[in-house]
Amino acid sequence: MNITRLDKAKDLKFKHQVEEESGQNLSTCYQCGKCTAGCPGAQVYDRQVSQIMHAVQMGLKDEALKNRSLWLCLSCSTCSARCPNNIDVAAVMETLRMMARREGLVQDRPIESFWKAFLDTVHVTGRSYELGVMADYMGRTLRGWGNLEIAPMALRKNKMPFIPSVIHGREEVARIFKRYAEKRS
Amino acid sequence: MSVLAGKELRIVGFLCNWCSYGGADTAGTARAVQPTDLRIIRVPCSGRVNPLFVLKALINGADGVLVSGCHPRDCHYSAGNYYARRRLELLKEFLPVIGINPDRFEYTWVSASEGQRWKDVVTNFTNRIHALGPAPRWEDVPARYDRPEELIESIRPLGCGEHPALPELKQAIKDALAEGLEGVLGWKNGFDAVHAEPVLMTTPEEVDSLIWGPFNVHNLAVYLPKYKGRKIGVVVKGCDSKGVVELLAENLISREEVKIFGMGCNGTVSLPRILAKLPEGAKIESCVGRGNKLTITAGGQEYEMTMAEVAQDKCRLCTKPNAVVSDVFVGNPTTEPEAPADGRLPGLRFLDALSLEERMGYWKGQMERCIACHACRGACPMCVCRDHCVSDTRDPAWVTQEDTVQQKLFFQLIHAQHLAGRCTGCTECERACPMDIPVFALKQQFGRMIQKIFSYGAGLDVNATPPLLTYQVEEPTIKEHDLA
Amino acid sequence: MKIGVFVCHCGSNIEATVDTATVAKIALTYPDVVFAEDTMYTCSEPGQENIVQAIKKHGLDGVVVASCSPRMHEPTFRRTVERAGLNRYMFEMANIREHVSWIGRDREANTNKAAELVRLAVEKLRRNTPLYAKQFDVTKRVLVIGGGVAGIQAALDAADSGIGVVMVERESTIGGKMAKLDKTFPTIDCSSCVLAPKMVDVAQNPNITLYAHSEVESISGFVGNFTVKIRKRATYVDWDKCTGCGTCTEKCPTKNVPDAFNEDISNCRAINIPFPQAIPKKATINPDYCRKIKEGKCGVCAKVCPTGAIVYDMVDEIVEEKVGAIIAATGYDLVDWTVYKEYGGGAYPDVITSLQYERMMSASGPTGGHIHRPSDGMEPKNIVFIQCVGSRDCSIGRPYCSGFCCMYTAKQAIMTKDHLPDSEAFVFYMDIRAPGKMYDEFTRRAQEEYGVEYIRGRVSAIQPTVRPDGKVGYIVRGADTLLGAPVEVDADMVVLAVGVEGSKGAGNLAEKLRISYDHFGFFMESHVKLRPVETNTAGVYLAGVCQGPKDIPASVAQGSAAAAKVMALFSKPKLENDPQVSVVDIKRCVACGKCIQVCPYQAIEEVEIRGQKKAHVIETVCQGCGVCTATCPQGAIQVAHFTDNQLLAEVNALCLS
Amino acid sequence: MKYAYYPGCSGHGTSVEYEASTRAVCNALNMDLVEIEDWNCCGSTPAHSVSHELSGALAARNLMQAAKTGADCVISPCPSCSSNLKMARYRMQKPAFKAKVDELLDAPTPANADGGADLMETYSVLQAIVENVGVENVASRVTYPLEGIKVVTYYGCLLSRPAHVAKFDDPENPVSLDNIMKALGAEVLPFALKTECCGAAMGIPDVNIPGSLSGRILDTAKAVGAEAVVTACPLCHMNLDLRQRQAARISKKSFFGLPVFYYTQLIALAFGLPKNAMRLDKLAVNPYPLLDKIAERRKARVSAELEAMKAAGAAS
Repeated sequence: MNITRLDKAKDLKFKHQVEEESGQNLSTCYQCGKCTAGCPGAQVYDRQVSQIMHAVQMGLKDEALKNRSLWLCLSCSTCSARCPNNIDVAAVMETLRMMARREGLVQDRPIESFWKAFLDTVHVTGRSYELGVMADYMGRTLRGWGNLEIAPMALRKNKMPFIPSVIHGREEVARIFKRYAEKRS
Repeated sequence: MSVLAGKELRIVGFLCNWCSYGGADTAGTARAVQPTDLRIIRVPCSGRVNPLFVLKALINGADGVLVSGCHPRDCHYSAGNYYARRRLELLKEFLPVIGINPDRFEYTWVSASEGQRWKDVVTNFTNRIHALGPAPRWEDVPARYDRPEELIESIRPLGCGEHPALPELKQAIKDALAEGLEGVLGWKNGFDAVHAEPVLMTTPEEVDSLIWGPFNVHNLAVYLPKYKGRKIGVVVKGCDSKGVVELLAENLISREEVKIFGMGCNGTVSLPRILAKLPEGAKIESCVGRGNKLTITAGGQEYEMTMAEVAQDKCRLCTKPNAVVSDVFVGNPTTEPEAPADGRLPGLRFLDALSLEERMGYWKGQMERCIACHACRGACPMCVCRDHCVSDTRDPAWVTQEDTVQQKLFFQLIHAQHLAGRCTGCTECERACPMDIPVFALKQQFGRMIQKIFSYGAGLDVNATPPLLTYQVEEPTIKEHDLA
Repeated sequence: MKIGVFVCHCGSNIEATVDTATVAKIALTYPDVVFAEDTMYTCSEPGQENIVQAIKKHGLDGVVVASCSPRMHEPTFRRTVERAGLNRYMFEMANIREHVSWIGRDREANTNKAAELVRLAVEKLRRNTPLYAKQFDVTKRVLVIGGGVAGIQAALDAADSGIGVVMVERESTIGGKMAKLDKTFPTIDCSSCVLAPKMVDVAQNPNITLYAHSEVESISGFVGNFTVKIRKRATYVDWDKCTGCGTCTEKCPTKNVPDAFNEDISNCRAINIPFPQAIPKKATINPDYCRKIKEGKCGVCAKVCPTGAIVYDMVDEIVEEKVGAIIAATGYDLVDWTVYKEYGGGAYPDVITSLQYERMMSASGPTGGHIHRPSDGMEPKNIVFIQCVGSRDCSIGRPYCSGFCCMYTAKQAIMTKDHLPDSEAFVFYMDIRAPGKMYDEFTRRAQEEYGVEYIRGRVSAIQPTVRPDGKVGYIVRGADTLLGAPVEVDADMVVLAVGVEGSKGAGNLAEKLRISYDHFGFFMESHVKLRPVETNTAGVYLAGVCQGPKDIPASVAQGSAAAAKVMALFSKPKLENDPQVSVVDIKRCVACGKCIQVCPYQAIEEVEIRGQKKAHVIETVCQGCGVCTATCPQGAIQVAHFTDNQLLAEVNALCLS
Repeated sequence: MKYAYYPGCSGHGTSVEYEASTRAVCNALNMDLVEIEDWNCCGSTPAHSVSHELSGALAARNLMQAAKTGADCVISPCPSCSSNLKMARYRMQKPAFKAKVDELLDAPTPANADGGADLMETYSVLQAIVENVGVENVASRVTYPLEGIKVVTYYGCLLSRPAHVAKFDDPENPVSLDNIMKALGAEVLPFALKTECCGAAMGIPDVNIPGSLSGRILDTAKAVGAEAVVTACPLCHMNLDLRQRQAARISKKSFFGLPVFYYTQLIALAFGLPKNAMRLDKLAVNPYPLLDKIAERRKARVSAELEAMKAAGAAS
């Protein structure tokens, strides 16, 4: 493990940017760990929420952005609901996720791919289509085979239609995505 | 003193020593950074803050004034802030009539422990004043010389004929004099047929000179305090009787010492309106009133005019033509009309239609004409100060001798503020003004706001306490002004 | 008039953001100012001497000091100018620290503002006149509100010095929270063994009048002469007759009354004496439960009472006492922790407060000192202590540290190990706050000698579950932030170290006392460092947790301190008033009586002077609020040093030109 | 009351039984549902994880479509959808955010007096039932009470969170479902994991996440003695029902065999609505043994009541 030179690594601009985009004052975090304690994703995180919060406080951009935890966050807001300092921790996590994507620091391609697959389906049909998302995702990542375990039951119960529903306004929806893509680039 | 040009505005704060000044100290101790505009004047209690200090600051060019005291129930002196709350709330409602944006003045409550709240109050108030920008200066505002000319319609029939009960009244007065009354205040004919003048009747002959009619304009209640300690009588119209009631309510005269004679009133005239219908300088020879018509002979010519044309404004909206309180009431009472939907006299109606800046210009124009004769003060039955008026002393030095619009207006504001909650609306101030300046509008603005906030009208109940001399712990009609 | 101005650097406190030399230079241009200089520490001995010398050398008639808040040092500098032969009221302060240097960062704006504040002080001082205090009589008795350990200490110290004490206690016994504790840290002394003798002393001291089961109804008057109305709440037992034999309690058939003294973990009877050492040891009927009072049936206690003390139709009684000073010692209550739904919000029987745990561990408590969990009586093995419940938590509006929870949690963990050697104690903490003699050592002992597990992190939730053996368990989900990982304990019982706030009704009492209080119900002291016992209302003092969280030794110390303040106040034969009171100019007064009508103190009377009625101020009753001055239309009544002319001069200085 | 109805994508796939029972129950409670014409996917978690503006735009199109129905508000059975629609409206009260979203849309959203977007409010169907219809009205419609079956209610994360946007029930200890279940005659057991996350959509990339989280929820439910779990969320339902075997395996427990119902299915059951209003056949964990138990208890109760009536008749 490297020794962190705090004076050099400290990136206050980064901290302020996170505060600005998330609308949260991170100086008020006193590292009690209640967010970590209640986080359903904590068991699979490689860096705990409270540690990520501390990294942001210290302006340690890499530590805050380069981790899988951001992508494993379930957005359940338990952390925000229980924070004694009224910090919307989930909003900070979401902000970091967006920043990581912008900076090209995505640490969990599979989840990113799942989201892409999901949004592509919406982009094309106007609605999400589970079988399509699944196929797209598995095609992209060659992963997700664990889900095959439940496929027979889902199919038996006719819970995964083979034909996606497509809306009349799908072009309108597609234009939303198009403008979004243009704006980003 | 110069304000840092462009950076700061002039904001004056009056803070009570115990709560808000301490709250400001607490904010300082916590290094709670605030805008630098505010200058704090320490006072013992928010109840010490005479609203006239606020007016003084605003008239003299402050861009904003803030008063802060202890929270209600928390006053170091038990009740000072309750008085402050009533007076300052009323002041805030009053300000627009002289063209000052009421947002430039605020009052609130901050305790000594509330450093953060104090910071928020200062920051928000300063931001508000900066958003409003520098206050308009009297020097820069264009003066207006137009004035209310509206002739409002009367809500009751007005008349000028001879009163049938006058002989009965005279007899009653003679009887009372015989029983030991020192004298009775009434009216007799003046130097011509349209001018009446007050008289203290002490003999039967003098009683015979008593007149009753449209020229009895003077409110004789004004003389009563002078006779305190002596048994005396007074003849009153309805409006005059309200003055008597208010004097009684404030213990300025005593009920045992004054005997009140009343008759139903059918309205009085505005002399300027009559004179305007006659050739300038024409000598008035006689005047006969029949029904609602006056026939005046002047310079050998006859002029006819109706009460609808020449009656005083206050008579047109009068709902109390009969004495509110009396010992002797002769003749039939005049029918009392329902209260009008709009009780504003022309002065206030005119002002209400103007913008804030136009109102400033209006008062500037009016006050340029004021000759500071203080006839308005002399005619006012509710002025208790008499020879001790603050405008005639340097101690305290509320007004200076400078002949400026601000000084003259400030005198009017002192008078209006002293009358707040006590003025019975007899409009004698305005009638007495030799320059015909509509000063009553200031008092009526206070009056209507007192009606709005305290549902109180002066001069109706001898047992009532004027609202600014009392308080309630909970004031349901005053909402808290929370700046934090 | 010759005025001298002294502008203080206050070290760098002011100088850092205010150019004091410039302020002094500008001050020299003000009317009547003949001398001005900036000084390093004006309040220091050389600083004060400098003022004395300047007064003598320049023949000054008055002095302005621009430094900190007058609430801090006005008395100091008044003494200084007096030493130099001036009247102490020929002095004014400009607050350029709290109101300028500490709240603004722009040096130019601050310097300008400071100069203007000096201008205001000069304008005011130019219109000051020498004032002289009047003397008045003082009632040498003190009211102590609250009979916890702080109030007891204050009462005993005052009574010992010969001062009459009136003690008012809301509960039916004195002793407060300390009486409920099992042991005290860091010595593990038995709490009641230490406290009970002091309680007995209160009962036996002839100088102390105790009103238990009573509350302060109203307070009027001022320092030296307060009139206090006390509501003696109905006890339904004639305490003059009650001997405290306890027969009534034994025979009372109503057994389902939540026992408040035992923090509701057990029940008591409808007629009850809270605990064996209660002072006064008298029975009280709880009218919400008594069958006789509620339904008219029963009457057992009246039948069995050997002295015939039971009075079912007793009503509240109001008594009046005259005192010269008041000590508030109303203590605290626990924060309402049931807002924490993630901890069960009060629904889980085995999640209890630290105070309930004290009663459970106390040998005189309902379980006789045996630790059994409430749900099923099982002796717990895993016990989790959660600290900072209701402390340091902005989300429930309690941002402060309650001060003594770290210490009692360590004590309770140690006692747990003592009672149940096989048990495991886990303490979830954020920081261990143990400043105090032998305190840190004590928390170390908990860990080193007793093996208490300290885990650094807050608990997110307590989740009850049923174990395979059918017993209820509580999964405590916390974080170990040092490990950087979520952790869990399957606990049998959870003890919450619940934070404290001002006792219920504190705000209401503060209003009666006319003192400030904060959002949390704590009373505001006059100065947080230098006047922690005084309040801003003369003659009202504070002792114990009612002023802010503190432990027993600190509460006792403040109790003694408050008593000492009262002794100092009463040490003079007469008190002196603050001469900044209202004065009537009889030439201007027209006796309209408006001032009499608005005066909150009935300090103005109507008198006849040479046959004319005039208003007259009773100087020792007037408190100087100035409401009369703001009311008088002629300006005939002026409150000294806050006269119309002084305030007008200040307004004009700011607004004209 | 007229509602603009937003079914959500899963109503056409994994949660057809939720969709069917919701419509049937709303109909029975005289709630007038008008499906939003040509609605699109709200974007769900992926959209707001990628961009608030994108998420806002997808939601805004739906809310503008909804305005055409002339209804008073939008309702959706899916907590994720209703949360997204709520959040979009909440964020778009700020003019700056509205402007950014408008740039993505064909036509800008209408503005209100403060410059924010003038869009309809969205509620979950559950909130509409609890707050507009009232639990007492649900209770009055019950004809076949649930005979005291022991259930735990499972709300998931989004019904009452984040509290400042959801403005519904308690974020830590919600009780709306409990009250409905009690009204239906079920016994609701205390359950500390009501709002504990089930793992959401993380199953697609990694089955272990919902596996262990749902395993814990089901295990605790079983431990406290529940005979069934009641939910209000399609995603929760999938993780608890469809993935129940997987969850048992991953959390190293034996199969729980706990039926997981949508609350609307149980309302329909207690109202005595027809089979196609419940679609119990769509549930992965067999619910029929529990339904049989209800039927048996009902039989026993009714015959006991009859006996009692007879005895009373004989006595008089």
